[in-house]
Amino acid sequence: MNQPILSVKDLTYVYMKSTPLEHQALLGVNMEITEGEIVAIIGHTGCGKSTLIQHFNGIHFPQTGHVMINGMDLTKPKLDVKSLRRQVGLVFQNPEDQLFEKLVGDDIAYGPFKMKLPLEEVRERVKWAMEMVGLPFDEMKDRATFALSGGQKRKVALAGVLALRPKILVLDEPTAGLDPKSRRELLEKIKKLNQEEGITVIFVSHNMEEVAYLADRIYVMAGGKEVCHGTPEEIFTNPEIILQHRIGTPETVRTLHRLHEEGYAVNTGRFRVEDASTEIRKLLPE
Amino acid sequence: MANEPLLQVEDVSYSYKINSKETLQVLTDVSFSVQKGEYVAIIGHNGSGKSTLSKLLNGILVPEKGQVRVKNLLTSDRTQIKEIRRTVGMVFQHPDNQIVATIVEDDIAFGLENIGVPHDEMDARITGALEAVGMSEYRYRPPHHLSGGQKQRVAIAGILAMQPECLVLDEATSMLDSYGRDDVLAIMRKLHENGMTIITVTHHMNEVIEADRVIVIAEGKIAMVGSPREIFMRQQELESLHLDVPDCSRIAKVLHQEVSSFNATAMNPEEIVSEVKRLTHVNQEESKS
Amino acid sequence: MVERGLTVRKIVIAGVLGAIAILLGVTRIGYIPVPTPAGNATIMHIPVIIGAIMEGWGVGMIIGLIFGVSSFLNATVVLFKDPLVAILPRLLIGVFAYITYVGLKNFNQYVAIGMAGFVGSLSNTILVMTMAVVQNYLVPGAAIAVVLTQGIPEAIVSVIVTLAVVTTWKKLGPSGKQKSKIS
Amino acid sequence: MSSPFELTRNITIGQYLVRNSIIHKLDPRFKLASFAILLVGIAICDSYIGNLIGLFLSIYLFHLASIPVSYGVSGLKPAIPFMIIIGLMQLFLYKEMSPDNVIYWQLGFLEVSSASIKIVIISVLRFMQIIFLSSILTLSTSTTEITRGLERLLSPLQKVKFPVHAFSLIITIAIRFVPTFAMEMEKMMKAQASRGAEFGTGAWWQIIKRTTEMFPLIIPLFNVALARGEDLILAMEARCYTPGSSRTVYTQYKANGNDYVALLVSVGIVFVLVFIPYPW
Repeated sequence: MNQPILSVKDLTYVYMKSTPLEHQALLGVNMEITEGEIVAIIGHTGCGKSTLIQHFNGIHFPQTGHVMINGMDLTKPKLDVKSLRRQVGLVFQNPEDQLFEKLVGDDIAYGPFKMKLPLEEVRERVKWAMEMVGLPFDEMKDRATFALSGGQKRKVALAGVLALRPKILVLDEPTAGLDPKSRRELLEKIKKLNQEEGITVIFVSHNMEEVAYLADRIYVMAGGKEVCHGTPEEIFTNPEIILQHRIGTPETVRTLHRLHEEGYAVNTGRFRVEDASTEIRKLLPE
Repeated sequence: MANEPLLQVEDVSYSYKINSKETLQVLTDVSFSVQKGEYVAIIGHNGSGKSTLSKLLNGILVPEKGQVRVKNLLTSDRTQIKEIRRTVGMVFQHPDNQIVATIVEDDIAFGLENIGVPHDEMDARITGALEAVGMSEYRYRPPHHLSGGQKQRVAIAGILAMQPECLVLDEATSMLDSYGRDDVLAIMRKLHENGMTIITVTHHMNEVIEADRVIVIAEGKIAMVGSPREIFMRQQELESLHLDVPDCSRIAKVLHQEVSSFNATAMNPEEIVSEVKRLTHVNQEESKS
Repeated sequence: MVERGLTVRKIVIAGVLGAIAILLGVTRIGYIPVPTPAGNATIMHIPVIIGAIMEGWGVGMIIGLIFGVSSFLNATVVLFKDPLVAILPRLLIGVFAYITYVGLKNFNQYVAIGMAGFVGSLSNTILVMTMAVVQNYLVPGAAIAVVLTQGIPEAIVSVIVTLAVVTTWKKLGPSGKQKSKIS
Repeated sequence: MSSPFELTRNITIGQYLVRNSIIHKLDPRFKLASFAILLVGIAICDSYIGNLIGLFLSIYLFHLASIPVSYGVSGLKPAIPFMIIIGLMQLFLYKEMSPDNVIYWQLGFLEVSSASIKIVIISVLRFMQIIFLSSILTLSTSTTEITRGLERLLSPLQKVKFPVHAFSLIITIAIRFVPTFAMEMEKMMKAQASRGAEFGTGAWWQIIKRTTEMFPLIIPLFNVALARGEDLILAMEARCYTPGSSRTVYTQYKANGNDYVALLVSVGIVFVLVFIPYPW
């Protein structure tokens, strides 16, 4: 069972092909993601990461190269886009903007209703999705969407995608603009979805604390290509990659790198506060 | 001439009307003052009232009870509002929603035109403001081609050109990616070094490290005031207010518990490193002797 | 709170709704595929109606002007390459919508908003067709046919959209104890 | 395969082409005024020769502006089917009661006369001139310049309390936000599509269903726009904007010889088009 659930091979993409505004967004990306993983994609604005993830649920189609998702070949002309979109849930940046129904329950039920599921099943899915993101079903389903706080709206939007029951969840900057409390809650929910429901998670982020907290593996992208990948520990211990691609590092890693530069023998990949503390503790006298 | 504060907030309360009957109290009896040249951070989680507070500082909102003075002008005095707003400039959260014009230089000119700066003076002011934020080469560009961080820098330039004495940043970094945020924070640092009074409103703790003073707002009241170092020491209280402590402060705390001579108030990588150096150095000295 | 003349709010609301009017005109989103002689119903005039309901006839008139000029500049049909047809009638959409709204709002908000959507939209069709006849592009019979077959569906679409947008924004929202479909 | 979501590609507002021509360098106030004068001339002129001269001159303007005529022609293309329909209607339905109108053909209420033929040909010529002229104006002038020019031209109206600056500010804001909203819309279309949105699925007569199907796009578009508006209001107030109060002006235009020449030439052309009694 080592077949990857998602694989990308030599993928290229050009925006506004054959117009003066032509812009090459992807220049041969390769990527393999195994079922049940949490993978972070990081890189500078304009490195192509948004274009890449929009390939994952049929917003863009490969111009050259291949994308295989759960056995579906996205280059096939007779691709069933609907079924692809049910397997891959895509949550865009600031997804709260897309809420349009007046009531929370209705907005989350939009996708399932579009799938022509029976009412009973729709309700079940909405209930499950709401509980997964931490919105109590009975209390919240008849609330007005516009009266919610920013963090709650984002949870509703996430639930709206989860109600499609995707196998793979793709998130673009899931916590951008949230306050620390909502941020932490949301990250916990994503982790829970992965651990308890086995959903494969792929997310784009600029926040390295968040990447360190969630990701099993990191892909670093630059200039329309993936330049390297590895576990957070592997990436964060590599000062060349960090410098060359201007990857911000968690404060813990920055501290360890500083110590390393000063000639102390520390493992620079220990990004959790407890691990970093232990690492530094070793340097100190008893 | 006594040292008159630039900004005085005195017993301010404020509430919003939810509908004809109910109101929501967002601020209760808040008082503080800001001296010229100070760097003050106001921090609190969403709904704590910090954004309302920032909007009271330049008279966008007027206190229900109490008063706000800018250089001794009352913000409730609508005849002085222009003077107050040219003294206290304000940058908002969403970079896209504060740019008015279709060309960067026109947008910076917008504020200057409003306060009646003579035409001959404008050019120099625009050049200066763009230089201060490092956006000179974008002067003739349309704003929608800029990144979020660049737009925010243009917004700051638009305020700087008006030559305010105090700059209020209302969650100005929260929509930016990490590079954009670093750029904006660097600009704030530079402005402060050049004597600008800065008030930053944020929910990110690692943005307040450089402030002279931190004011923590919770449920419409001032919960804590102090230097960043003092505030970070009160980790548990902060956590109960849903606020994070920078990772380095947490590391320092852990280390202090195990090695009591480790300074628990270290709050950034440099300070941790120098503490490690100090202690290992002492240790080497000891082992030598 | 009665403020005279153009407030900052009026200026900004007119600006952003004007932007939507332009955007709807230059992309396909402005057309709803329902059966009319043109093959779809346009919603490009709806920002005008919404502006008039929210901020008064003056704002409605300015958005109408932006809508008119944009449809004049983007026109691919000869009819709208004539400013008297493309621009002039559009100035009045907001006025009619506003009068309808104000006249009915003390009776019932929802009815007032819906009717403003209806009247505003229909006045668009009727005025454009009137000008088309005046300017000799169409004969009266054809114009009346257009009003009936294009104007009525467009007015219905306008009622639905105007109601949805304005009630959401004014937070009139679910009246009382509305339940979601899944309850 | 191109993506169905590339909205920004279709937005042609401000088709400004950067060139260094005489036309590009004209003071926008004078350019707009000349444009308006020429439009009036074209609208009034109803002789064959006058319109042919006008057409020739408007094509010549492309040359002056260093813009290929194909840009103007491409503006004509989409209009051709409608022009044919309108042309046919005018041809058969237009009636004129004048002694020298010759009727060539008649069937019931349909008739073809010398007057109806003339009106069809003149309309086509007029239409081409208008398209060409407005193409030149928008291709050689940025939207910012058009707005500024308009503001200055209208500024005498300030005397009668017409809020000229506020008015041009509204237009500036509108133009400023079109690309922003377009990007927003593009994101919205993608996001709703990933939730399974489909548009235009109901039976053709289900107006309400087909309209509400667009809600996932329309409602957020208005909400986002109005929310941005709320922010912008605060930002403008914070930058001391007060409608109606006196302000200074950053961009100032100074007309030079070319500008006056352009204006005079336009007046001259109108004279040639309108006041010379051509035989046809």
